[in-house]
Amino acid sequence: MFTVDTGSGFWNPIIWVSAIVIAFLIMYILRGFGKKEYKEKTGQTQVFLSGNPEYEKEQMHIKASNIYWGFTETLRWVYKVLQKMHTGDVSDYVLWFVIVMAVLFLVVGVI
Amino acid sequence: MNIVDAVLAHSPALIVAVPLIGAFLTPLVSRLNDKLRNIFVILVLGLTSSLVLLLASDIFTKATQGLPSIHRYVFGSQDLALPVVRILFEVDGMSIFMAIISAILALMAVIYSWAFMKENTGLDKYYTLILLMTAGMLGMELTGDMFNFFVFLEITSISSCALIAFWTHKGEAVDAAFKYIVISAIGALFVLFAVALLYGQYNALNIAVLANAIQYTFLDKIALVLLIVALAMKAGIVPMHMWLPDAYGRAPSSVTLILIGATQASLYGVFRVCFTLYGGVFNSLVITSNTIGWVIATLAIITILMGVTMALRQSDFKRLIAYAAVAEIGYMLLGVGTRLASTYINDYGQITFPAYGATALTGSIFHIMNDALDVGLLFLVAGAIYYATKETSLNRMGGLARNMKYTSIFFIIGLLAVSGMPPMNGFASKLLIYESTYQLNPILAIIAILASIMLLAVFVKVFHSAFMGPALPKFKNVKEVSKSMLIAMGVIAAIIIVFGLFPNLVVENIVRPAADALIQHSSYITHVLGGI
Amino acid sequence: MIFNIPFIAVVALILIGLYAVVFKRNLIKMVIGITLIESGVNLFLITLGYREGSVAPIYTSSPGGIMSLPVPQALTLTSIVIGVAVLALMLSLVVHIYRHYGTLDARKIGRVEE
Amino acid sequence: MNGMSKIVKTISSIIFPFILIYGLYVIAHGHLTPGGGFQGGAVVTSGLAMILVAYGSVWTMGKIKEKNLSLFESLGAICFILLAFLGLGFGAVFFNNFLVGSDFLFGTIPATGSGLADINTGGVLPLMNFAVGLKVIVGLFVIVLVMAYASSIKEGKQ
Repeated sequence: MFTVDTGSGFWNPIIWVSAIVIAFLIMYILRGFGKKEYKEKTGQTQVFLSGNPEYEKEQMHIKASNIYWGFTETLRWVYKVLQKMHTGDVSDYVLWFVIVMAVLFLVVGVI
Repeated sequence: MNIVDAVLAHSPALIVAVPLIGAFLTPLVSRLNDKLRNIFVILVLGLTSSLVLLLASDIFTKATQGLPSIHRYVFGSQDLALPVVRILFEVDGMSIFMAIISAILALMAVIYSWAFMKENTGLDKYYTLILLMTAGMLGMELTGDMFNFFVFLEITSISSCALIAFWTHKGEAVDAAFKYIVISAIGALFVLFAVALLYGQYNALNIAVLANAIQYTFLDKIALVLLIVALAMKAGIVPMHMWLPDAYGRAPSSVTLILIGATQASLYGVFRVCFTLYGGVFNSLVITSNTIGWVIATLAIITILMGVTMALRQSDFKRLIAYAAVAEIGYMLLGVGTRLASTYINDYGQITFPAYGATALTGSIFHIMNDALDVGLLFLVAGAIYYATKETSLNRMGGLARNMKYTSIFFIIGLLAVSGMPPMNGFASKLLIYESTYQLNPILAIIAILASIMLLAVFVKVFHSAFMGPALPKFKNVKEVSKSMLIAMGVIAAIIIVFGLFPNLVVENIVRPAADALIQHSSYITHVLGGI
Repeated sequence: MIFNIPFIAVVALILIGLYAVVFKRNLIKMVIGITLIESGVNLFLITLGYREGSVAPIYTSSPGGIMSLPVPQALTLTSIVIGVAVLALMLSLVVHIYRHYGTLDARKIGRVEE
Repeated sequence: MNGMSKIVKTISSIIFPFILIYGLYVIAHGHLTPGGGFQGGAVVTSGLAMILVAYGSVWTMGKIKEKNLSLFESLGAICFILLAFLGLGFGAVFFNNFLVGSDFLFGTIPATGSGLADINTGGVLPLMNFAVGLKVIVGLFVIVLVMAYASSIKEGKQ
């Protein structure tokens, strides 16, 4: 009922879920050890940014465009090509259709 | 008991006829009362869904027991003589599998739009178009006739185009609709051209008759290319995918949910062409089958990579999900390519079909359903956020989980499912695809897995920027969305979790019969031709 | 040879239509291109059903002799009906686009930052 | 779009009944001669479009409510599907031609061989032609009317 046979392996969500539950239990126990020393309204709960003053809440939020900046910056040449492809022009969409059709005609015709 | 049998016997026709008559009754009901109209539309689609489920239960029970399960419905004749020249519906496991998806998506979209579209005018036309589109999708999936397929394809694309442009005050939406109608008109016309080529040679329009007679002549090759490319364009395969982010991203979210169904109905067309119409050809000509298989697998890998890399850069919420949807379509196509490329001639000169080919097809069919649910749920969440904040750009969002806790829970479920994290349903189907593709070529499988990880990264970014973070002052008054939207999202999320926890139940009872129906193309043919 | 001329016309119509859709900037011209493709396909269907010296396929009071096949004509008719719907939809969208953007140049509308 | 000169208005008023009759003839004889609901409906709509051009879209819009037109369009489609459903009820199959052989409306079976056409044949086909004709007349006219009206608003603004 639970196990999917994939031909060369299997997948059973129940084993996975029980593993996750056990991991969470261990985590919870570990958390309990630290909880004893936690005291509210002391220096423990203040934000510490390497000694710098804390920013406004709104400025702290990382905007979507800034996430994975390094990745997109490294692959800038890829994105340049891709951006050139996506012109937002209907004629180009149809042109791609014609190109793929021509390539497939060649492939199917040669065989 | 008798009436159930009668309904079952006529259900292929009723499944299409009920939304059709509902579509034309909607303007009349709309004159009475708006609330009554909403209830009426939900009832019509509920009736359609229950008819689909009734037919599906019959087909899948028979198929798992090894009985002949294909339903054939001939229009307009009491005796079943000469079914070949008549218009007929032929429903096998694959058709009804797709019909389940379309019907459920349409029902959820209508429930969702009760609150989502409340502030718009002209809603009678909106609901009429939704019902027409549902009828078109279901007709595409149930029909056994190539020309009918074209007609329903056009019905679907015309009504969905009008729905994309429903917010006519937005110039972008109208522009996206224009792109969509140009693409669909050209695609459908080339499908019609291919149908005419086949008709000119074999003097038949029936899929089963054509599949029986097909010789793979020069004209058949042209028809094959035209059908595959045109339907692939309508399904959003790279490099013909560019209309898809425009259309998905700018339509109302409830419409996007049904658009997923329309796209997948075109993908169903690719499946039908590859495995039923040209099934006999591909089963006997190994080199042709392998070449087409490798072409499709390459397109699929490009689709996955392109979808994922473009999704990473997007800042518009719905456009990002649309690129993720492009990537998901690649996974479905990968299974098809693997199945076609896996046939080989063994040492004794016989054509063999390795078991992993069938597994790949099973995985990709399972993934069709999972993709519809996962991506659909994400689109509904995006629509809910738009409804609550009137904001589409991720750059201006933040901290929404504080105000919209149910929506963010649904988003987490959709996120995990769409990126193939265990124990969600997306993982089960992707695992089937990975393992079988690995046996064809390890590189394909590795690229697919890496792309899936990137998909997770993409959605983690979305989750962080939209839901996490400090509460922004401009979203102080944002409230949780209305009940009808929560119901629609909740039902889809519940289905995702159930499918994730009991994958084998789904695979054995629904997916494998559908895959078998595609693989055993001879039973599809004999069911029509046997009657003569 | 003379019977191949319609097929040549079909291919020519489809290619001209594709040319118009791909290389013309004006949206109206693109719509015209699509209708050209549609007429090409319709012509192909009609040509398939043509038999030399045949009469209309109506049994009552028919003069006798061979009849042309009615199925391609029915297909063409359906295709024309669908074509009218698509054409009307496209033109109304063009009207809307013109209102929003004030231009019909395909390269000046619908650009997104990404 | 304003109306045209008085000559055009008069001539189109005179010609309009003939176009109407011809279109209705094509619809009514759809099961006997080439033509049918769509073709006849298109002929009638061309007549209506002529009136529209002659008298101007604003005048026409004042005469006819768009809402009523869409009502008639739905009615045509509903009639068509109801006939198909009646086939399910009276015969056994969806779209069944249940009127043939019943000697009722359009029910006679035509004599074989060549001869004059009998209008009283065809079963549900003529009825379906009427339904399609109604839908096509109204639907096409709505398209033409709305487009003309929309462009006239544009002109008025400028």
